[in-house]
Amino acid sequence: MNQLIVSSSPHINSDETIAKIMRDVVIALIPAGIAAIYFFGSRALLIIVVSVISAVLTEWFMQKLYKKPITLDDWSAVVTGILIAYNMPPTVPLWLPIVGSVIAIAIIKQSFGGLGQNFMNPALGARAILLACWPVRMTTWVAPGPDAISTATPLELLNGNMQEGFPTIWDAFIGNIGGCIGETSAFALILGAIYLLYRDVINWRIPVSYLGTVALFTWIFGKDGFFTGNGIYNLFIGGLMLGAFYMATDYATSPVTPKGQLIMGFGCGIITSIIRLYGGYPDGVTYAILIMNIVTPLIDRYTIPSIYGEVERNV
Amino acid sequence: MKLREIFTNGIFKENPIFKLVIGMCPTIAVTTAAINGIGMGLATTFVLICSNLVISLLKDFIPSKIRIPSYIVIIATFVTIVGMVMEAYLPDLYDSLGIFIPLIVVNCIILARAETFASKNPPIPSIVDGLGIGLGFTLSLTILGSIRELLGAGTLFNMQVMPNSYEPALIMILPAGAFITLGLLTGLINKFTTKMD
Amino acid sequence: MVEFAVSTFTGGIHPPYCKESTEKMPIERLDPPGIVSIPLQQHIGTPCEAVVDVGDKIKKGQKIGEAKGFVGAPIHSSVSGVVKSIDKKPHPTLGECMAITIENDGLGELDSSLQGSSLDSLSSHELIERIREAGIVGMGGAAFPTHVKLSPPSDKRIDTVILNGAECEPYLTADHRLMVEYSEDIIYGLRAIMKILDVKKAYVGIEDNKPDAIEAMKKASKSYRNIEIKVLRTKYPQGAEKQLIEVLTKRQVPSAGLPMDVGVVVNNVATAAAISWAIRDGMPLIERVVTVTGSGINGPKNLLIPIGTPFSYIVDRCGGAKGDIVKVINGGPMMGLAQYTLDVPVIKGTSGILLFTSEDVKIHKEGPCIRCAKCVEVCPINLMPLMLNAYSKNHAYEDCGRLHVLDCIECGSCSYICPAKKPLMQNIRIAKREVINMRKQHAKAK
Amino acid sequence: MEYFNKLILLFVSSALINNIVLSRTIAICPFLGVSKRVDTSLGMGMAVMFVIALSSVITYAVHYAILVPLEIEYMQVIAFILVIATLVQLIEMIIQKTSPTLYSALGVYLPLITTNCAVLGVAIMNIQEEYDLIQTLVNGIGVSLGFTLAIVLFAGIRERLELADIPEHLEGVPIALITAGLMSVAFMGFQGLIK
Amino acid sequence: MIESILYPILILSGMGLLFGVGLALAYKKYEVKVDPKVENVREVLPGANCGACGYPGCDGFASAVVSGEASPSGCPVGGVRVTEAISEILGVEVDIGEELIAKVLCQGGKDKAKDKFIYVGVEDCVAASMLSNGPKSCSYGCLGLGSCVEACQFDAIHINERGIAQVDEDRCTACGKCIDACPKGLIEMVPKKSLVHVICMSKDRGKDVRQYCDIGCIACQICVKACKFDAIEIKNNVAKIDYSKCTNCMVCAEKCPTNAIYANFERRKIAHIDAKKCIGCTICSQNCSFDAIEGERKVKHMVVDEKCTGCGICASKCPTDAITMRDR
Repeated sequence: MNQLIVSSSPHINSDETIAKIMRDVVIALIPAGIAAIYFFGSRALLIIVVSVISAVLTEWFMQKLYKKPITLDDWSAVVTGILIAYNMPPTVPLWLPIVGSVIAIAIIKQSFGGLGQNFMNPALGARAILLACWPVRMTTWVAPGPDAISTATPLELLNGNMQEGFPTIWDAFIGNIGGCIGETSAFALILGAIYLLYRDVINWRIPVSYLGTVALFTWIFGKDGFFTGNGIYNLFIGGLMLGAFYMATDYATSPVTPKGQLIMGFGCGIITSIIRLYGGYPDGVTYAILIMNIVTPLIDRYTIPSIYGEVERNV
Repeated sequence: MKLREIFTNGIFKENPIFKLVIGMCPTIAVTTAAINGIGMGLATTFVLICSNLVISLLKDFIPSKIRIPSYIVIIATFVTIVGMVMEAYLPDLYDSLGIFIPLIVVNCIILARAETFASKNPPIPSIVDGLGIGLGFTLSLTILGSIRELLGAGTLFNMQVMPNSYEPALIMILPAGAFITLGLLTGLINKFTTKMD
Repeated sequence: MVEFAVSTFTGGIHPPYCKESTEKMPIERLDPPGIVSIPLQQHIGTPCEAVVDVGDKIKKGQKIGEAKGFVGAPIHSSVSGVVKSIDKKPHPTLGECMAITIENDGLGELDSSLQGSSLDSLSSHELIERIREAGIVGMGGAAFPTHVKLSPPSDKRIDTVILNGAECEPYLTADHRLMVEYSEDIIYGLRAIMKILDVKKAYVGIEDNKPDAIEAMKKASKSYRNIEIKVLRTKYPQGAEKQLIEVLTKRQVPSAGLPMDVGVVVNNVATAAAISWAIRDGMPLIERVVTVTGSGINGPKNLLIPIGTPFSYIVDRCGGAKGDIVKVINGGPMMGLAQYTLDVPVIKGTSGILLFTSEDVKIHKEGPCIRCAKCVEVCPINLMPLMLNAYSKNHAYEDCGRLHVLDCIECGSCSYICPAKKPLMQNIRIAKREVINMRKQHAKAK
Repeated sequence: MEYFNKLILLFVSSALINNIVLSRTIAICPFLGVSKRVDTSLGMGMAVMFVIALSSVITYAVHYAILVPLEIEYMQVIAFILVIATLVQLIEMIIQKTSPTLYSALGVYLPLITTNCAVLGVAIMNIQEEYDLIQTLVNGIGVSLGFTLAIVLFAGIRERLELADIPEHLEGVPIALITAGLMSVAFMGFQGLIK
Repeated sequence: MIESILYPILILSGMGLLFGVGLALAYKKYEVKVDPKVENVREVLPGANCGACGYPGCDGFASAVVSGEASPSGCPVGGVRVTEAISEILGVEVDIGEELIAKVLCQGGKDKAKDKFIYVGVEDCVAASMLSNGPKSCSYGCLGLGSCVEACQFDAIHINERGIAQVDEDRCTACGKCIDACPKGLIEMVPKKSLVHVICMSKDRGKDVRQYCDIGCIACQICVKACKFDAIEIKNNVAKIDYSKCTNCMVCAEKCPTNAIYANFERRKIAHIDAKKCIGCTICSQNCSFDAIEGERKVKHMVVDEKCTGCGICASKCPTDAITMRDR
């Protein structure tokens, strides 16, 4: 008999891998991509493709540069690329998603040691930086359809004291509104989210607490006094669905403890609502998640669950 | 140590920004343009030379228990002078540097040199040290300011450099851009210098 | 069987159980090998002292090693024959250990001093003495002497006895078959335990993937109203002491505490069966049921194997090895120990022998931790395995101690579930060891 | 009521929107230096808060009671720094005597509060913005809370970074600066909260 | 005009005086007595804060030394220089111990010692040793996974190409961290000047050692018999050199059948007799255990180069200091 292998138990492993998880996220993002192409045309597809390719290339280049193993097969760069594209208005020139991908992968992800070690969501961080660099480019919206008529997003309308001209809640739900290419269709995003929940890639804590907080908060603090806001409407507009299901839940940048995840969702909800209602930007989802990303290490630190049997001993 | 060594030491081996990592506030705050970097750098250099000289002269008379407050008062005097001069002759620069002119007082570089060098060395080397460190500081600030101005406004010393089609990345002239640029720059220099070792 | 399982504990995993190949195989008695080598140490603690010499002729069931101190169990010969040597031999859990090697004379002569008795004729004190003399230890794995477990300090009130028939480890079916075929004996042993502890309530916990065992046990216990057969949901580590107690009694064993702190004593079903044989037939613990399975064995079986039988002999009797064996495990795949040789003997705690070919043993490349928190979710103790792993790797053992690393029950769920294939369990084990060392040194310094 | 609202806005502004570290980029040295552990940075934050609150009030008094009547406002920097230096030294002595644990935790950084630009910066800003005494106090507390918030969050992230395999040449200061930059990006979200 | 100069000066000096007095009073009230000795000791320490002394950083060590808790030679990093400096400050004469160096006592590399299984898991000796004592068939052998390398703060220990840890003598500061890190207890402090070492720790019987490793100590007693100075004994099946008796004659290493005793033959010395000083007293030749000195009474003695082992006994016995030990 040849030499045996000796290793520490357990001797069996689940067949879950990082690549499988990331691939599931990509699959879950497909419906939103189809919706984007349907509403904004082939331009949306082009942006997605350019963004993904540049993200993957940057990942490859940085790993070469830092002499790390090349891990393109874990699909994480693809996810980042797609999310960056989804956070772009359909009007952007193609160099913008490329710059975004480079910032996201090279600075926000690989500088901190690569997958799982970054403290900030790469796609959102890149979006915030692009927003600071080229604010006009990043906030020029068009209405869905072939004509590319410039329009305002529902959030801008809400902030502009308009009384009319809002898209219906149905339009907002299926995505027939202005906005970033991947964020408009709440329906497609929810479809993907159901898949992720079913596959146990994400759990309910962050999305539910996030969405719930926003709905409640925007309802309570309405424009015309307490309890006059339209909380449900607020759920379907802006980047909330995309943020709540796909970016606030980002493993590396959200708390690992159950209690921490609830706090994360709640915090995101509060900040999003405050920025939506009182802030200088129409949509607070990006900044809300980024700010909670920063707080995540502290949340983890202070929400470590009490271990089995500990409570009883203290009594 | 030879005077020449003391001088180059401040620019390279003990470059206050990239090697010692002190004096960060003005570095981050005022380097939105190359000219601001130079202005801030030279103002600091002046204070550094003067305070180093005075402290070196007075080092035997200051009791060690109250040396820090004494140094600061000396530094503050020169900062006030610089502020007045700038306000009179370079009002634009004075305005763009704003609160960071009085804050030169608390720039750790000056106090650090007073503590580690001027209080232990005779006047001439102290002046040279002040000059070296000050120029090292100025150089770093100018480099950082140039990069930020170039990318953030497309200009260099207020002259259009980048082609007109270039759309300036505004973040470069915001604090966030300063932090990130300085971080990457320091990393780059680290890589460079470790290779040389 | 229409019966709902009792509610389950938090955390845990659902590995593939792989029990099909042996769960229907009746227990066969393995004929003793020509040579057995019985280690003088079967569990953590001080080794036994040999009471025979090289050249002595001994009988089956004769005591050959005497325990030193209260926390120890004597060791008996599983064959009749001549003592050939007493020296260091490979050991399945301790690496190496002194062992008595006996050449089997094939006669199987029983030691004449072994006397059967009955439950009613013995006092609880005599029962304990009999259990101790029979060298009975916990047969679930850790092999802690049973008589110690059954003699709780007087300030602990025990009101419940639990028999552990969960057998949540994949592959293993030894307890399962035992419950199907020897249910009467198990209940008899359980009654002995109840008599010793003077307890009115007993549960037998069995996972719902063993319906035939549940049925058999129910039948055997029908006439004893204070014995309840409880159906458990199939989930690993359902058979871990603390989890079993919580599920059955809703009591949580305190951190760093023992089951007796909440008035419970837990024993394995195999231990109960051994107790019944010790009482009725006076038979010491010299053989046990072992599941021999895995993709590397030609004929998987449940065997009643004499203690001290080398693995190699057993493999031969199961049709030999099949294919390219890369791993041999003593115990189950989740908590068992990998062996480097087949020369190790079966000991009292061996519940299974697994032979894995390269088909079962995938060597994964370790990836970066993506903080998916799946390890946090599955940990039945509510620990933070990902943090313990990172701290352990950085030698930050004080942080590990702060995060209660010593409460880890080493079930391995975290390592199993990790999508990055990090060796969480191994790093946690290192941290445990270092923390214990650190605390010892600390105590010494004081 | 309006005055009260103004105070709240001032507080929010000085703590979050114009965060002293991430937006005004003052007090970077202690921010980078004392942020390796959450506990220490919390202590540093507290110390700074104490010093700033006290020094804002005292410098306010010095300015309006001495410098203005004598028409020597140009002496502001010297006078203020003298006050602050004395104050810090006093506090240092008191802490060293009364709480050795706090002293050893903050160690070398206590004397460095003197050169913490935030202290002098706040004092000068208070005068420049022509705040009254209460506004001065509110601003001081707001700024120092903002400082504490930034440094504690930063320390939390840095503790995590300790376990990450950061590329060799970015380890230490460079990655800390990049982290600060990204934090600054996130804090931009607070912009425009007060129109 | 006068006012604009006078006021600032008055104000400044007034404030200065006021604060000065205030500070002075506060200083009196809140004075913390720091022993100046502590500060002085702290000054001479290397400041690496490595903790090798067992105290929390150099500050901790400084106060421990002054309070008498720690020995002045307790800083392994600073070496003799620091010990002397501290002793000077404390005014204590310390006996400067022999300079030590860490030594890994195993040479059973990949080519010499077999593995008993393939280890898969965390690349760390402690981790591997927890599984059946590690993959090496000799349970006392170096696992070569580098726990000591990681523990060393001075980059003084490396795994060599044969898979065995090796100490870089120039960098080793004898801080002892590697000793604690090795799960096999294979690293020991040895005197830096000793050139002969038993590089094996196996307590197995000779028969077993032979089975596991080609270069292990089989406790054959040959070295014990070969040593003319009673410096070797066999303890627990392994030879042990008493460094206080060893003369670096290296005869044991020559005789060892398995090469388990290693000697640095390149640094072996040789006796040299100064013909001018030699008076032909024969004391040296009488004391030489190796018959390496020839010469009749009253005749200048000669060293037989091939026989001399460099033990240096002759040099220590020569009444006229005519013999010096030289490099070969």
